[in-house]
Amino acid sequence: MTVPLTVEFSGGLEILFGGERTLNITLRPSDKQASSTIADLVKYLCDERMTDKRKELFVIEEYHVRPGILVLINDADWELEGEEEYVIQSGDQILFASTLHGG
Amino acid sequence: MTVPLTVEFSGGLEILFGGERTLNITLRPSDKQASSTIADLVKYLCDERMTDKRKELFVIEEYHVRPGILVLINDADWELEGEEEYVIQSGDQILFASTLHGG
Amino acid sequence: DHAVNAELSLTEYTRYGRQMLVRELGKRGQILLRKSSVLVVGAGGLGCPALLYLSGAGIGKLGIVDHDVVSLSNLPRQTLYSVSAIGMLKVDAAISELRRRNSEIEYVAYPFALTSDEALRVVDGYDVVLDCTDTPMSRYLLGDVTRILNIPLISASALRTEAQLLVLNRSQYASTGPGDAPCYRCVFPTPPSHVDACSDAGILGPVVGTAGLLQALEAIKIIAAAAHPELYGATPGMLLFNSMSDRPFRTIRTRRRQSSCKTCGDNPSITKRTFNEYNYTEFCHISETYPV
Amino acid sequence: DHAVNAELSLTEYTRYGRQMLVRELGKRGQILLRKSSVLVVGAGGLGCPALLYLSGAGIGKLGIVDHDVVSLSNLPRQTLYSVSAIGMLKVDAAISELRRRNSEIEYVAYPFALTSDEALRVVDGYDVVLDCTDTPMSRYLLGDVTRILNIPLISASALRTEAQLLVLNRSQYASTGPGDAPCYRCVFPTPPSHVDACSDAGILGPVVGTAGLLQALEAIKIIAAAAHPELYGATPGMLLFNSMSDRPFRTIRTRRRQSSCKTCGDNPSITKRTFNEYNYTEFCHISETYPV
Ligand SMILES: [Zn+2]
Ligand SMILES: [Zn+2]
Repeated sequence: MTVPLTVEFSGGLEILFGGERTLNITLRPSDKQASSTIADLVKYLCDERMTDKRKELFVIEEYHVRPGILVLINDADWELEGEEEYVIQSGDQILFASTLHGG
Repeated sequence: MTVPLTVEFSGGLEILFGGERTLNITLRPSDKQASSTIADLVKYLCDERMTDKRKELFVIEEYHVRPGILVLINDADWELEGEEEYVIQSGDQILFASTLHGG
Repeated sequence: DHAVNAELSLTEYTRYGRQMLVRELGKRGQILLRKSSVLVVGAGGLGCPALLYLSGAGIGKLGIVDHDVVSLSNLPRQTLYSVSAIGMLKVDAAISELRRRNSEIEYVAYPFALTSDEALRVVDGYDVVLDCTDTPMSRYLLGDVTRILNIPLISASALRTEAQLLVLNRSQYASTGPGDAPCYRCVFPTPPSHVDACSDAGILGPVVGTAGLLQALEAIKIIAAAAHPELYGATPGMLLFNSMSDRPFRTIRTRRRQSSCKTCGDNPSITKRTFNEYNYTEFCHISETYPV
Repeated sequence: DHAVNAELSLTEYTRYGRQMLVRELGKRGQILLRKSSVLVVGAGGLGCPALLYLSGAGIGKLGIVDHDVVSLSNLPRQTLYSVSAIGMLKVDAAISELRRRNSEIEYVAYPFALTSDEALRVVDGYDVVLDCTDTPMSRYLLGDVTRILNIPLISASALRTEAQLLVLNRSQYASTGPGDAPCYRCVFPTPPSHVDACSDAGILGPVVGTAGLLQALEAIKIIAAAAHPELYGATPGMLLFNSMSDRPFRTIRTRRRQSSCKTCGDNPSITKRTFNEYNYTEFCHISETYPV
């Protein structure tokens, strides 16, 4: 089952994705899976959509979102939704936001 | 068919409704109707929910929203949706906002 | 473009360096700010922070319209004014305070209330206008003048714990014309029958201050967009801010240009030629003020 | 309550009258503002507008922590400072500018960078703390200190065209304890591996200014809520502001207090007693800066 969703980047992460702040994506689960998780989405973004080679600015240790990046699922911290294991629903809005420290 | 919706007030209109900024409402269409419009909602709010007697601060000429009040249907100006004739859908958010002029 | 190829001085590089690093502004945007002019109508709770940040950003010419003098009750939210400015004309006190921070800007004082007699003359030639006034009459007047002169208008208002922001006469930041963008009168064809004033209903300083800062930001974006049109999209239309709400900011889809609009519709009756004859006082006759 | 029955002077009624008309503040709220104290850590792009509006609103005592001196490159967004203040300590320049507007406030200068040696001593006794700093180290340090001392913390940050605001240690405005509210370390258990600074990545003045104003507003609300608890609900948690987005403001549901938190979890290792031994420099060791 394919799942359409919106992915947004902010806090400078958009620079890693060709300057695009918003991507409209349709995820196709791999053969063994019936659905896609945030972990699948992160791998897909790294492998298929990232235009910058510096993957360490987005993930560490193969596809774990690096510390300092907020992941928001429909405007809620992903910790409230199950983090990497959250199963993406049709129409979800996923925001990856670098935390800012300037003042 | 009953329709649950959220009504919000701002710009001072909440004072006319007992200070409540948000009302969760379930509308029941009258006998002759299959559905409820914004016009029906405005009449219901005036007759059933307004705690202030000064109806002229909300409506003019029997149940027409007075000039100076923005009506927003799911964050869009009601002019884009058909104004008083818009048929309310389940889960709609209707905001009545007095336009401000202070500076 | 000759202007965009102009050079900045070393002082300008030092002063504006941090904001020039932002790619949506950059060196080209900074040069555009320097060669542009913004008119701020009203030097009160909205106008003070707007002026402070427009002057800070390096807008070349800032016009300020206000007939009023500074009073003690202004100070909490009209943050350009010190105690020693009480009794001074706001335009004079504001310019003196802005000059202390940035004397490279050209400041122009209009120490009177804008009426239809001089509105066209004052507004003509400015690149962006900020409506920081506090009456429906001045809002319709500025709405009509800016639409007739094809100037983007950034209108804000505030009361109690709430504020509203509206970008008019432009739908796209990088556009030079209104397109399908509404004018003030398109959005509000009928004047309000009741109006609250800050002096009656009260206002929190940071609420009106936030609205003024967002006006300055929109003005900077409209000017800088010409340097980097590919980075800019649609203007926000309308923004509602209610600081007591659990969703304090809302972006609203407003109506588009109305064919029935008296100023920008298919058969406009308010034009450059007829503008002087239009009676704003009569049109905005408010039957009673809104009792708090 | 004796304090809430205190009287205001005629000057105070005149100066603060407009904001006292707002029912969420009122006379009782104004008296609470006068008897309360706010510590602003960092007098830069966030701290300047926050201080200007906190002083304007009549907070009784304002503490300002900053070790830095004013430079020309600060002026566009650090709007308390005039050209003549260049080279002065920011705390001194800020207080001198704030006094010109409101000399009734008690201003306290802390002209040093906050380190764990004096953080507890400096922060203790303030009613609200604003984090207007610009490094992860200072953010974790303030997060821990305020959580240990049970003081609400309003943390903001900004870069390029974006800003973030976070109310910590309080879930409800009128609450006196954290309840299930997270501390800074609950929301960010692991320090970032890459960090941008405004000096490298740039910043737009009105963006950081808006975040600073919203910090002042949240501080005022937290203080005034005690006078009118029935009018106040939950704090906003987190607010994201991206001025280039077509939905520029988002309210975010953050995580709640984490039982694993080192500062406020079930087995905290960072306490009043051990706080001095914690090595913030080592914890926040940033391997490389984020290339722009
Ligand atoms: Zn029009
Ligand atoms: Zn914690």
